[in-house]
Amino acid sequence: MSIKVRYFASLGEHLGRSENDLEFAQGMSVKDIWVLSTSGAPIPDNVLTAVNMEYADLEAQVQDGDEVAFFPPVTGG
Amino acid sequence: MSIKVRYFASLGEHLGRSENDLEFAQGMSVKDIWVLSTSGAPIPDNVLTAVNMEYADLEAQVQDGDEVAFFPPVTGG
Amino acid sequence: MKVEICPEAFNPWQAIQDYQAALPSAAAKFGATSIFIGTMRDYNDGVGVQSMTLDYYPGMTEKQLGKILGDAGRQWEIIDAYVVHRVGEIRPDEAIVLVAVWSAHRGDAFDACRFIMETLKSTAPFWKKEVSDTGQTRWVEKNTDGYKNVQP
Amino acid sequence: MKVEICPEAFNPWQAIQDYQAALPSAAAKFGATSIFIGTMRDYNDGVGVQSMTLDYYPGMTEKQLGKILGDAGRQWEIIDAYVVHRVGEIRPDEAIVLVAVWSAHRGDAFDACRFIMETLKSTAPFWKKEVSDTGQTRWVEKNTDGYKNVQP
Repeated sequence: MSIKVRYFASLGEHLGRSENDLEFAQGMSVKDIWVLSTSGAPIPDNVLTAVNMEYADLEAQVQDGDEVAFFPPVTGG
Repeated sequence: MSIKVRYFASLGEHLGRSENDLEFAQGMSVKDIWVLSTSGAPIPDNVLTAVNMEYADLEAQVQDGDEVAFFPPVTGG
Repeated sequence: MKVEICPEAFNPWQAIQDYQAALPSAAAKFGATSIFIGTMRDYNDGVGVQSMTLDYYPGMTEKQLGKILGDAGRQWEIIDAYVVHRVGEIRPDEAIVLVAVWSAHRGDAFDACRFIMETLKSTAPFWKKEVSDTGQTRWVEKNTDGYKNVQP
Repeated sequence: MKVEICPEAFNPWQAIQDYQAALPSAAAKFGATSIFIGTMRDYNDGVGVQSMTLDYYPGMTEKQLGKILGDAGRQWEIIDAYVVHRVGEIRPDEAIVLVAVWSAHRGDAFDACRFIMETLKSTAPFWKKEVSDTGQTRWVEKNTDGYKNVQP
């Protein structure tokens, strides 16, 4: 199993991809997922994060099979 | 010339009329108009008053030809 | 800005669309439209209501509504505002009042729409007389602040 | 309560009427309808805009909008609420978002409609990318608080 990582809008454009998979390891936080997926790129100040389509903070623990998403401030409405 | 006095809604029903005329005299206030038109009936606590279709208070002075109105709290919308 | 006193049943959706269509200069300039529609319910204060008569003060009512729109236009950045208010005999499910505000930004549209509605409720000369399910007639004594929990 | 993500241009007036017609049990029970419509302008931050693309997070966007409606229903006495949000390529003068709230009383309708709109603006995963008059593309960086005077 693995973690699916998704990136939206300007953040995805900046990284040059909209998603990638990552091997699951026990004890990983959302922040760890970012670091591993981007090879240590700095986390944007205003990044929003979600786990399984619900907002979660950077310290939240992820589980095998989770979908983790990173995106910029939302601008709908 | 004279003053036209109008009464609306429950207040008009209570008084049994929707309007009357009154001889104009110098120095009359809205309150004086009420007293003269109703032969001294007590002024309802929550009465609203208008002169020439604009809200005015009981102490406002009236002029010859004015239209003075008394009505209960409004309940539109 | 426009105020209409309407003695017949009206379709609020059609009224807004017609009004908006006549604002060509505003097209693509307004980003926000805030609308309130007051509709007659078939109950009030726990009593069934079969019909209602809305009395008003011809002349002053229009003047006061116009004043409210003017005040809103001075307090907020709005592009246009439109009020339609029903008078005469009204049946449940018919529209009583429509307030529509067009603005570039949502905050101004929301605030102005609410201001117009609240000020109309407390100052525009309209009076409701209800006929209950049992045929009894009563004047509505006062408007409330509009929240369920604090109804008298 | 219903949330719709709409990839094509929609008529907000028709959408509200269709939704309301499907609420027969609510007829004559709601006294208040509060509506907000967000429309695409042909300018933003002083720059002419010729089109816009609205990106979203399929699945999470619907979930988050549903959560917002549920929160509104717990905080205010509302009868129903309905949100339609456009995605994809949008042209000036087309509707972006519709929020409609039906309630017995106006205070609840106004407050819930505003809450839904503000919470949508700050938490629903949508992202706007604008194409300016000169053909330049830019991501809108953040939503503002919705008042003209405090636009950045």
